[in-house]
Amino acid sequence: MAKLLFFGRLGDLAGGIERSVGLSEPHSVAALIGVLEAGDRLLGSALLEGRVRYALNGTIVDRDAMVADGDELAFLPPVSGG
Amino acid sequence: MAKLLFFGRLGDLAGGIERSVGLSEPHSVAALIGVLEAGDRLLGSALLEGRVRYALNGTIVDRDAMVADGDELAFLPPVSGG
Amino acid sequence: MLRRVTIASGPFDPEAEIAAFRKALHDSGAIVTFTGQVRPSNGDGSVTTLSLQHYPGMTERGIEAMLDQVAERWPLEAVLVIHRVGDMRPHDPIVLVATASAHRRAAFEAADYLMDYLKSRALFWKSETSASGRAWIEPRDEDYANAARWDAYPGGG
Amino acid sequence: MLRRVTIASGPFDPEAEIAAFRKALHDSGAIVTFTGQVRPSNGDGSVTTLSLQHYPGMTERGIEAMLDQVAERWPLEAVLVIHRVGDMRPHDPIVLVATASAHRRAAFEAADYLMDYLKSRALFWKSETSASGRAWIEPRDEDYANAARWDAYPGGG
Repeated sequence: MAKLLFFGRLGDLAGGIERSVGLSEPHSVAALIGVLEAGDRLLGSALLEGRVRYALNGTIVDRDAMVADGDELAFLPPVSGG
Repeated sequence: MAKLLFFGRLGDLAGGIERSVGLSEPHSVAALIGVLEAGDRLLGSALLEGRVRYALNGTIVDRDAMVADGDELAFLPPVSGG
Repeated sequence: MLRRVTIASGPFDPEAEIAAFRKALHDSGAIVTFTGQVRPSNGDGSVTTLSLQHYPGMTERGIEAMLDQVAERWPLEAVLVIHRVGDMRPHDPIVLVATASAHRRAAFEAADYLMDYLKSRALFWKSETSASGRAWIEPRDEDYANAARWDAYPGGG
Repeated sequence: MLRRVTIASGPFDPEAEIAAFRKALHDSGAIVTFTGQVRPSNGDGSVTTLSLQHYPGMTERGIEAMLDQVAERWPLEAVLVIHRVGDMRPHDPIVLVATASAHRRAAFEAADYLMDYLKSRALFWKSETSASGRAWIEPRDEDYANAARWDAYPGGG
């Protein structure tokens, strides 16, 4: 299983901050968003917005990065500070 | 009597922060410094240094300002902040 | 440079924290603090609850990396960052930054710089609940502009 | 703008003052404070006593006039200035400035501006007593330079 985290308004769209997905083989971030989009078009397009960043195991990555079982992928919308 | 106030290092030179002088007639600040200088050359020259300012009854004045009995004249060396 | 970063899930007392921060100093003559607290109104209605979310671990590492930069840029004896997460009410403290230095310019600039980072780049997401419902807040142009001031800054204390 | 100026001839507690200042606020989300305290050393020996002298009445009027300028220049809800006079020991608080605003930039700039005034133009005279005796201190070039920064400042918050 890989852990997906949806912060800020993305959590509202995903119906919760955390979700687990089983990955039989590694997927790129882009491919994983494709899977999510197939299940929920609105969520998928929100995850592709230009200002959303991706963090894989705590490091910012681009959509080519590969996600495997055991990884944590976080979707970070623009931050809003304190 | 006029009240003279000597702040900062000028107080050390004057031997105290406050001094009273009887003025039979109004004197300019410059003339008053002349009187003080006659009694104490070192104090007189310190009061004439370019960075020393003069406050007559709480307002900054120049050496032409006239001081009379009942006035308060303060000698202000450069300030040193908090 | 002494440093402490705390993400607080419950209320904190800014003045108690500032007092402890100041008592621990040895050679600093200048202490600057910034306290941010929930404003009762946001312009279009009164706020009842402000909620802050962070990414545990990654948010803290981002702040620590920023403190590394601050330590290089300014001669500080100590820095403190406390940031609330969770639900807050009007007047509750949200953030406290404290800096201490021998030089007041360094203390002012470092506190200002850290606040610009916390407001525009640190990993916090904020929602406000008011009479008109719950809304996620994104940074204002002003926050980006404040943070961008430092990019052209010649540096040094 | 709420304002309070106090020349204190005895010790004061910065954090108690900041707490009272903050409790009185209605709509400010940003509070900046500067605390200045006596440093244990001045570079050429350890300081045992710092003595500050002011010109009662005229010193306060100068600070109040500066607060008039600050009130015009920045949108502040409140300002506090407390300044010690008399004899102080290392680590004793000398000065506290606190500013509160809806906007953090206004709070930072106003506090910074007031400190520059207090350090370079307010009517205080300072002497330090150390192992090498008692010496009157005059402003450092740095203090004049800090204060001069504002002369070219375009103003506004």
